[in-house]
Amino acid sequence: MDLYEYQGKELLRQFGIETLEGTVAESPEEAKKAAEQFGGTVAVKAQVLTGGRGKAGGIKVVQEPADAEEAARQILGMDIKGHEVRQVLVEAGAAIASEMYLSITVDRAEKKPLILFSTEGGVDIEEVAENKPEALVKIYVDPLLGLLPYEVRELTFGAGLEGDVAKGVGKTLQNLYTAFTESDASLVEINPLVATEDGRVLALDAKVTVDNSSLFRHQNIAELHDVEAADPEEQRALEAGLQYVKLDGDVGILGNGAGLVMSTLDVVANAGGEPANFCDVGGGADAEKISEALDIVTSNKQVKSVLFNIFGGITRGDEVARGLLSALERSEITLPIVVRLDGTNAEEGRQILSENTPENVYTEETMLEAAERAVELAHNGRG
Amino acid sequence: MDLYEYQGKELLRQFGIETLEGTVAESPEEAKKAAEQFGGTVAVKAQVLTGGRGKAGGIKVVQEPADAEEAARQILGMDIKGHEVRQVLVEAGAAIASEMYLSITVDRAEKKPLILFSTEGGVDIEEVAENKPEALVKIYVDPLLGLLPYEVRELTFGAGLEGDVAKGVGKTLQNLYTAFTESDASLVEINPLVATEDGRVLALDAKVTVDNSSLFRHQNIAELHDVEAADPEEQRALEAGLQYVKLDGDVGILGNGAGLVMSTLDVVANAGGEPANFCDVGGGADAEKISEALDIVTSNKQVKSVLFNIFGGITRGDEVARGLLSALERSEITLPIVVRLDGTNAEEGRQILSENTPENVYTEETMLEAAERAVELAHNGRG
Amino acid sequence: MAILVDNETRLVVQGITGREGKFHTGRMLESGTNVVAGVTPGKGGQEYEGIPIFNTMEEAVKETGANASVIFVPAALCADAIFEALDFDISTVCCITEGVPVHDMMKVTNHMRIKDATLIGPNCPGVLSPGKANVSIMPDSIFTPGNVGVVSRSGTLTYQIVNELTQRGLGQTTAVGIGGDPIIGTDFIEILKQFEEDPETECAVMLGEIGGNAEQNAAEYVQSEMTKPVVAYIAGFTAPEGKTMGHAGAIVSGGESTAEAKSEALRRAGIRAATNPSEVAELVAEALNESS
Amino acid sequence: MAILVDNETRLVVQGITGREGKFHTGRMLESGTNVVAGVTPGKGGQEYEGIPIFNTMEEAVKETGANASVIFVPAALCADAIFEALDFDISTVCCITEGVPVHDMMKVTNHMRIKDATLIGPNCPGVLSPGKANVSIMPDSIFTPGNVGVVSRSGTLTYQIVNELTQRGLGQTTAVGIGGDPIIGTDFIEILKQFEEDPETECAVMLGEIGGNAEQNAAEYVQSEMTKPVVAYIAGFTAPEGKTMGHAGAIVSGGESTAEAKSEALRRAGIRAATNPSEVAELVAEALNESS
Repeated sequence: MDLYEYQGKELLRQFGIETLEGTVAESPEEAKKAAEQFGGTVAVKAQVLTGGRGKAGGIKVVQEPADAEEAARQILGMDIKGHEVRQVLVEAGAAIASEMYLSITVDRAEKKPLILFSTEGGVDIEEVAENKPEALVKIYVDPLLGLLPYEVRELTFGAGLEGDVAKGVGKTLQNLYTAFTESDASLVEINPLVATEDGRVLALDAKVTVDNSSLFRHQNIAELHDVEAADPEEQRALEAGLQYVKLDGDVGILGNGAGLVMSTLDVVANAGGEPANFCDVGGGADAEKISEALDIVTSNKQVKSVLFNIFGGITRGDEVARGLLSALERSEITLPIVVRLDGTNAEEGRQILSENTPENVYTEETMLEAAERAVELAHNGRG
Repeated sequence: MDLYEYQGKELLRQFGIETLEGTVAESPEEAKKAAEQFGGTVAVKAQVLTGGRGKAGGIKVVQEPADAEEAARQILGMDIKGHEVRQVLVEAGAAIASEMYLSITVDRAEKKPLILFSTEGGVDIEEVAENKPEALVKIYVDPLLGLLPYEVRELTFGAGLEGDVAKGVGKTLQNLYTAFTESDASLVEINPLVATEDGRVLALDAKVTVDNSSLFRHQNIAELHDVEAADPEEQRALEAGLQYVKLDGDVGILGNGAGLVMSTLDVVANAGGEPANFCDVGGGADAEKISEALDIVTSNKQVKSVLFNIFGGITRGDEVARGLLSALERSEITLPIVVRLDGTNAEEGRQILSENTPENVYTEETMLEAAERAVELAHNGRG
Repeated sequence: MAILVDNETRLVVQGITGREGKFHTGRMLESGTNVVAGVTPGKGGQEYEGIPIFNTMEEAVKETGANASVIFVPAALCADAIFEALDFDISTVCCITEGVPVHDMMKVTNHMRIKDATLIGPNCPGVLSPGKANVSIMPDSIFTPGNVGVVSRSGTLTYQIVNELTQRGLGQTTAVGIGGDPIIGTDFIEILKQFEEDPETECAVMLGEIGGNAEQNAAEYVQSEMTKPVVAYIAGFTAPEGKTMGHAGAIVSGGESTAEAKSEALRRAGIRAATNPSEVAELVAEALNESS
Repeated sequence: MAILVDNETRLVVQGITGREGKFHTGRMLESGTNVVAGVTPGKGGQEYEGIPIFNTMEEAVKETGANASVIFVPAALCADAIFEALDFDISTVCCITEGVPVHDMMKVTNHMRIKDATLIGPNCPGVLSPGKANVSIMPDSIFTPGNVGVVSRSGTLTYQIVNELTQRGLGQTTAVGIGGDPIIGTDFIEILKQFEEDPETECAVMLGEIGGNAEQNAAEYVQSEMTKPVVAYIAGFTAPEGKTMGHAGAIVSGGESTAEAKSEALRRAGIRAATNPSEVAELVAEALNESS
């Protein structure tokens, strides 16, 4: 689960990391009031759960409260990579001496927290890694020992930091590591981490992603989930316990098991089609869940045909067929639905379907055939 | 560093372990007042840093405040294994259903915390280990993982506990482990841990020993050190940075290095003498430290002769001889002192001593000879 | 021969009295697996399908000589269950449960460096050696004994491909679902290594997906260390960046983690990488023909 | 030959700019030890006695190829210094400092189970292989090369006995002070094992003391595994129960931890256990005569 900048900063402050003073505003007037309160230069920053807001014009630095109001007017409502800006963070200014980068992620291969630090801040860290690898300090932490003092020194000395900045970065790193573990984060990133002219070290931005699997023990963080910002289909799927990702095409796709659905998308693309979504209904042949999934997939108006790819493993093909029929009875879907049934008792399942299917349901034996049929039907539907 | 029962309980309470209500009293009147406050049955318990107070009559359970006063009168001032009772703990009563034993120690061979639990409480755990080993549950904890939930279950199921008692013991164990690690304890022992008739689990006694090497990070615990209760010689040695243990004999012993001093004691005993103390002056030939050590050793009026056993390693024998002479000049010791100098530049050292020694100083070449001489002189001194 | 589980397997089911635990215990028994014990704290002394239930792994191992475990306990309790299994010298632990916190798994996997044991999962279908032992939630009926080793990050995709192998007459030594989470106990390399060492396995199938770079690491291993042919398929060519595709670990977060990059790396390492799942069985048949 | 440190040793001194660090670095250099680096955070770039100082162990190892370290940093910082040394593949780490918290040492020693390295100490005099390397605070002058291996829990008692060995013409392969704390990196057994394997060592001397049961464990090992003669001496026969005798680990806390019980166990295992320190050299001479 991703946090907004202002939420991430609030979290970091709880662990002792310094940030600038800031206020969230939902209207230009609120932004003006906040700017008046801080006085002097302020930054008005779009709050969206995506990167690249700077380049998109979502951050403006202004001198006067009236300009803050105007900046907020421009930014609020803006669409940044499909995300509507509904809030801005108005933040006090600071005299910045240098910009740095600091993050902690979960390294999958090493199975350890990985700290990345660079004295090149405010830019894309992957670019730094590529163009100036010597500016990047990497430290793997043993999760059983936690971050050790010498590892902090590795970072500060390794990056050539000195004096107050070295101390401030060291302290920030220790606090960030605590925030990372205590919050079950999969990513905490401060870019830029800045040193001010008076020697303080501050988080100027904050990107925090918390492991969804850990939210049960972080009720306070789980509550931050922004239902309004979520795609309505994805939100509905989340509530129904479905794995769902919206895409741009016109072939709606459902199946059982993440790997099988992912490969169904690939096969559809190979057949010249464009998947409209990823939807994993999981195990079992629960008619209610299947019908909810069908509803969500077809609520996307772009969808012209649906491909339902089931491999009967534990759940046998005949049971799946019955579940599907029962789901279809409940729904009022008229779009063509291609069903591919394979695995345990597949033949029995196909038999059941062929005897009772509504007109808009087609059955196929293989993934390839099913994909081709679904793509063809979608093309016809575009007509 | 050992804590008194009432201090140990205060510490355990900070980590969520339940105890009975109690008040420390330094006079019979205070004890009476406390008993009045609690009402009903109370226990009056001697606060001493040694075991076996029960057998010595240091614990009395009474029904009336006046009896509590009388009990305190009897216990205060009592000598228990050389420890004078200066405080009693007056503790409220409880309806006890069963007594258990729970402790965590540092296991030297496994290099891990070792949990010991038994449903046989209130008795010596070493006896249980010997006579009824099946009643003893042992769990080694990986210090990098901490105490895991399944280990708690190992203990409660292993001991055949059920219901509230199982839950209460489990919770107590988790809290005790936290207390053990957070306080850098080398021992936390609750004997007995009791289950009350209404299903609560309480620490009826508490023995806590905190690792001396860790006191720098536990100022609050270090401050509990009871200067008054300490042996005055041992306290003075502590302040002078000397390793000192008082014993019962009449041959005062000093040397450099714990192992060497321990073996000096042994050699003296072999020669028929009785060591009066263990005193390690450490490395170097600091005249001031040597003179302080000599003063402490000879302040014990039982001492009839002193054996000073030095192996010159890093510190050369000639330097040691000069330090010793300078120390002797400052002190007014008239007791016979046997000096044994060996190792680097030992001959030069002995030469210096033989030229300048006061009459009461004898030099010897080997440990055995020196020990024999010191024992002989002590015997003569007994006159 | 087979890897990880076989006729010597003496299985304990951790969380045997839960809904999933009960259901799959039944199925594993039907497959002829030697299920010797179950563990559910507080239910010690009971039985399920004739299998004795214990309160702790210590008792279960002591009483039954169990050497493998399969875990169906809730996600929040999995790390504890794994630690418990490891502590009583279970040599193969399969954690089926999905949704185990990543930080828990980092602790578990780093602790495993002092253990001589294999953890499969979490969020995995388990391990099945046809005709020998089924320590999994996989449908035994689609498997048949043979000489192809299968290792996969996903469940139903594995069934899909095993089914096609079986239909083509290409039986399996063992199928291992290593799991779809970012941090898993055992990566492709360790399993491929076991297939390489297993005398009966003649060809290995590796089913990967987007996210991480475990497939690249495996490709390097295959190129430098393996003599047996490897056939692979990577799912998720059409997955958009930054979106979790069902499995917590299936997320494109940089060029290396795409299906293209992975398939490319596999081919460079001399691995037959299929472009769709149905090609896999064909490529296996081809590989076996060539090597025989 | 020798154990742990020898002519191949490339030593880094952790805490080289402190009072103890400076003093003993000078002495180790005088003994001909190949001291290649020092580490003191914040003093990187400086030199001491011509030895380059680095801010971190990473730099020190990278720049100088150091393979052993000796630690003189304050007790509160020792665990961190040991972890740092281990992380950059130092194979022998000697921690001289006294007063390291016991809980710190439990973490360190348990972490070492994943490291292929030897930690000597803390609260120890270090390791000295006469004529080869002195990674210790022991006085080089009393040693002489030979074929007796010495392992001890204490400092000056070791000097006493080494001195007597040398005076008797019985030179040493290596002397190892394993330290006087309750939790130490390496126990008697590991060192005795190395002496057993070292072709040059012909007799081992073990100097124990009250507290714990490391000597009993060593006795078992000697009886079942060692072919070379072992001579021992245990200090502390007169120590009262419950009192710490100088070393944090030297405390009688139960029947097993007394000097009597230990000497008894040693004799039962066929070890020549001296009753006073001066007997040791005599027993060594006797043992060498018998075995030659």
